[in-house]
Amino acid sequence: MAPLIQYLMGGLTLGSTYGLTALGFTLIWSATGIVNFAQGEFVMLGGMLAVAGVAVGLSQLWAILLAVAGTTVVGAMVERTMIRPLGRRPVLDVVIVTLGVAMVVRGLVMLFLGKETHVLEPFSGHVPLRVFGAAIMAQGVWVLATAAAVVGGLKVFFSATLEGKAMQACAHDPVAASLVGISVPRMTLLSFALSALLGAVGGVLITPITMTSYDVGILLGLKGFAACVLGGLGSPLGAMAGGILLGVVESLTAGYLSSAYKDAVALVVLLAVLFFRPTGLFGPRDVTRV
Amino acid sequence: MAEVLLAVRGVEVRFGGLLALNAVDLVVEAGSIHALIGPNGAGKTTLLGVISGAVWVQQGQLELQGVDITRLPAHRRAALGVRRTFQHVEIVAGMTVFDTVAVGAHGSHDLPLWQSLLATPRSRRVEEAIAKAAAEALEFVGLASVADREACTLALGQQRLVELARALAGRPRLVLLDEPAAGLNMAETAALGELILRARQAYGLTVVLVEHDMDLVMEVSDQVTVLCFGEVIASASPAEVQRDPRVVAAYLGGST
Amino acid sequence: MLGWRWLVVIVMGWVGTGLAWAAEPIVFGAVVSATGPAAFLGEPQKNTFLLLEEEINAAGGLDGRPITIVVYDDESDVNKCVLAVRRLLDQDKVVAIFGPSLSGNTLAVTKVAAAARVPLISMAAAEKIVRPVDPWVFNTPQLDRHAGITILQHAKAAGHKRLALLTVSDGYGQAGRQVLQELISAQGFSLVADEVYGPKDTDMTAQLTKIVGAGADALICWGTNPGPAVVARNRMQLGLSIPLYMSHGVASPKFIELAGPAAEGILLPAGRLVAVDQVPDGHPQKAVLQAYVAAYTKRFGMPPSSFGGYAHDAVRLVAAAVRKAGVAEPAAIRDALENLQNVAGVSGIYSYSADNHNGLDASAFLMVSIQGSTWKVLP
Amino acid sequence: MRRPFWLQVAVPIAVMGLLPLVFPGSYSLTVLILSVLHAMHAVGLCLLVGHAGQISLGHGGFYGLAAYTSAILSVRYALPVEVAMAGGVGLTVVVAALLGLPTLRLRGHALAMATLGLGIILNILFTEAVELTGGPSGFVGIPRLSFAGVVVDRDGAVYGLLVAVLGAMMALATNILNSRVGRALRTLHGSEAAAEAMGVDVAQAKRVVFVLSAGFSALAGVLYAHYLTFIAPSSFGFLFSVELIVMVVLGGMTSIPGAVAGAFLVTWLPEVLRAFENVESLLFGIILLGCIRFFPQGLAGAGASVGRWIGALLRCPRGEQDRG
Repeated sequence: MAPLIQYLMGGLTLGSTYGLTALGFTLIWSATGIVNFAQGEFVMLGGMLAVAGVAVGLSQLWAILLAVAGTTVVGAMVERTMIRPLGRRPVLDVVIVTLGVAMVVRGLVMLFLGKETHVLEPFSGHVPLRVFGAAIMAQGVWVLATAAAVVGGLKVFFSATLEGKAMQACAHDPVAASLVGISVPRMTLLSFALSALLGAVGGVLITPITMTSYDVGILLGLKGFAACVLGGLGSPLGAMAGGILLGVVESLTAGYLSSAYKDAVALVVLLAVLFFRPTGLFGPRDVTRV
Repeated sequence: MAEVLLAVRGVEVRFGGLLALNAVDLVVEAGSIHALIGPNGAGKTTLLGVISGAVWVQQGQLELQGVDITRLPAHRRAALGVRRTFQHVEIVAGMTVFDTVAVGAHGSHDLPLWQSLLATPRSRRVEEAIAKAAAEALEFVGLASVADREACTLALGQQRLVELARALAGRPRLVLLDEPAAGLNMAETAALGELILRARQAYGLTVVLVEHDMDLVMEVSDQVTVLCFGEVIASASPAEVQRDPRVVAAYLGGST
Repeated sequence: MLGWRWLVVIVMGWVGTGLAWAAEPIVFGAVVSATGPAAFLGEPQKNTFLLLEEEINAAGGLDGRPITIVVYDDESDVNKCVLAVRRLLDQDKVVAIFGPSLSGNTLAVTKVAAAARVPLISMAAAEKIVRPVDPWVFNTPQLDRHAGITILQHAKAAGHKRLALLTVSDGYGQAGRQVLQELISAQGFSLVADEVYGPKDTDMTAQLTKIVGAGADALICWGTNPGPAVVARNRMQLGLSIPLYMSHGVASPKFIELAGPAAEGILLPAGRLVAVDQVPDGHPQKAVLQAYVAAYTKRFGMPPSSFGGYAHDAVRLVAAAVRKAGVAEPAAIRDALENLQNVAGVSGIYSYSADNHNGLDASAFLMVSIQGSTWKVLP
Repeated sequence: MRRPFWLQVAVPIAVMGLLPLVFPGSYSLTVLILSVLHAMHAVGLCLLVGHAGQISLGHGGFYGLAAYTSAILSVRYALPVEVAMAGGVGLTVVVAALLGLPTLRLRGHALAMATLGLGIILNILFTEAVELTGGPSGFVGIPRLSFAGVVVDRDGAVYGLLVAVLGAMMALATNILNSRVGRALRTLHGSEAAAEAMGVDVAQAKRVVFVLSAGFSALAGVLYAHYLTFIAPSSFGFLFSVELIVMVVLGGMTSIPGAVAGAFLVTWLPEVLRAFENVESLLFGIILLGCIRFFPQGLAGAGASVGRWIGALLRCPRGEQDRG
């Protein structure tokens, strides 16, 4: 078994879990310019609700569908009850509200679903696949394939549908967008619901690999956010690529340098990108000066 | 011919693929009121941004009294005596009229932070000077009585005056006014025109005025430059510009 | 007539006061990490304190006095832990403190308890807690050293020479890693890889790949859930054939649930609690274990974990010390604890002395393997 | 709007001085000491978040960096405590300045991202550099606070010292807010365009406030390390940084005494509401949401209302006399 290929495969699987979280971030950012610190909690909620569904005797498929639907509703409710009433308050206030939402969601899940760690059955069994002599979990392929599909879907959504274009217009200049007849509140609602949906899909997909508990959202959120910044906020492809890059850097560092400092090395890469290429590796090239 | 205060030469600005300003020249004489007019999207506000330092030029040069300011950031230009007002009023919620105006004097003093941190005698003298300048500016525009009100609660006309006072508090050499009459009624506009003329007198100002209200432009300006699609199509006295067929065409073309 | 009545009232009042005085409860304190990252430790411990308080009071209390155990949650946070201990000493005037759950938190409060001259019986395992001995500080868990010795005995018998370590980078993993590094070189093994992972990491294939590349005969993984379950799953994913030893930190049904089929064949040292039915009938711990499992399961609807066992033993030991001392005073309890011999608890058989404040030895551990999703005690 | 010094600094300090008399005992004193330490962060963050409009999610990391540096210098290198503390604060300020230099040129949430990343990197260092830091189970045996050989070992004396330090911080912060710098910060928070057009060096102003707030957190860190004599990485994590934001928001974002009150309340609350320990995260989340939505002025707003109410109450009898 060639270690390098195994490291890359491991990094790919890990990175795609980050990328899936990052996609939700990027969607809300694209539509509203808000960094949603509750995105990790949407991912956690998807996984935990699916686990809870299985625990009360639903089949895994139904549990997953209900979990995704439930999380989407939560996302829409968060926007309706928490974000929208703020109106035109400074972005800082909205960002702080998302921090608050994260704490509330985490607190409620801990209270009602407990503090234990849980796991879902892998969709295609426990037998790993062999790729170029490296082993990869079948579930990892599910994650990667879904992520690729979502990236493609978002690309089409943003470039080919009216809704998608409207959504981007809102982030760019909400006043202008509303002048040309786009309903900014509706777009914000849509972006939160879609992000929650994406988060929940990610949550149920990665739970068979990473397991879940009420507090996994924090780290997932941080890694997803880092992936976004790395790839360039606002670009779905960038988010996914940033996630995979982050995962691969971690995996290679653990393999060749030091497993103790793998997260630190990945974050140093992140800071370097932030300092020297603030729009991210895959973001727009021309940087407007401030 | 009077001394040239501001010279803009061959300025080019691009936003992505859009050419917002193309080879723009502008010469503003000291003590004059120089109007910039043109149809919507002509690049007037962009040009003001270029002068104030909010917009970076891709090509061209700016000189303020013979000093090259092309690569100076906005706050450094403010320190050289450039102030502006905004088309969409930029007044911060939660600040009083007095505080809003006092910010205008910020760039006129250079004081190390530790002085403010420790409230040293020198910093107190600076604060007093700022307070005095702000009070004078408020008095000048006639808003002294509302100094302690929250600025964003005032009517739009008064907010525009707050912005003017903010610009004046810095005792600037050059003031850039971006559509100061937008949203004002006729009486307010007339008073504003008078105020601008008085301010030139009292503060020794040079003014660059972007304005759609032609009556105001004709009343106060010494020189008018016409922009259309990012290019200067005319620059002359108000009377000449009014007769210029290209200008008339541009406005008719712009409005259809 | 009136005088008679008054006399009755006075006598009754006197008796009543006397009874009330006799019934004044003995107040113990406990600090657990019932929330936060270490909640898996603190929650069963908190439950156990509740259970034992009821049990002891139902059985007539200690020396005729009921007991109260004031339980504070430190939320796995060292500041809150210090506050909780100060509060127990200052406001609740406790005679002994059980806990904290975490080694780091314990190290932060030992001086506080010692300065107040109140015995502290920690439920954390780090060796630094009891070596060197602080007269006022005891602990109840089996030491990491004993677990390490048990693992290495098995490894030696199986003929493994080149060992690899994969430890979690928290207090538990750090303590285990230090002990194992020391034991491995002292016992003539060679340590070919020494890797770590973060407590919330979700992929350890890189570390495992590196370990295989280093040519290890066997791997020792030291951590608490969920990390080791990820290690087990990744090991199966990579198809590794070298034996995997785990620590006693995963000796709970939760680990088998999380690791799923990947748990098969994993070896670990565990207290007798995981396999009560496999403990021989004559064993001194058998009755204690059965009683604890039965009572806990009945009260909370799930089986107890070995972490709860640490709380159980702490209470039982202090109760034994109070009975022995005949008085519930901090200094007397401390002195009596130091002289307890052969007290059977959930985690082992305790014998404290002036220079041994842990009281257990390697015999507290059994080597078990996971077979058919359950624990199989190895001979 | 000038902030009267006595109301902003003197009254809060006097109240804090009296608190140990109201809540006697060593336990209460410990809670008070932690509250004052948290308040030091809150004062700095009030400037950064409330006035400069920048969010930092890494002040827990600065707290830890200073604490660990001072602990390492005083224990591993046997330097005097004062020198070690100065070293801790100095290093932290330098690190903050280096981080702020490239980051605060950028608009938007660059600072949130950068501080978040740095905070986690620092936490990994505290955890993994076992030789230096003692690793995840903590750094034991840090010497107690001492100045020129005099050890401050009574908790009462520590509390007095901390309140004095906090008072100095509040005074500095109040000076800033009463100066042109304070107005500049408020303006750039609302409109960077207006601020720079008026001559405010926006990046520089943000940087200065960021470094100042990091310095306050660093000072809190070294005092904490030498007060508790034990530190562990878990005290300096992301969640602590978020808790600091809760304090500032609860205090009303822009008010210095409000931020201090917020710090005291957030530190006391879990102690008072023991039954609610399972819902602490929920509670803090609700505080954040509730304050932003319904009470953007936070405790400071409540304080002002109470002040007006008392004022009205005092005036009322006189008014009746006038009429009578």
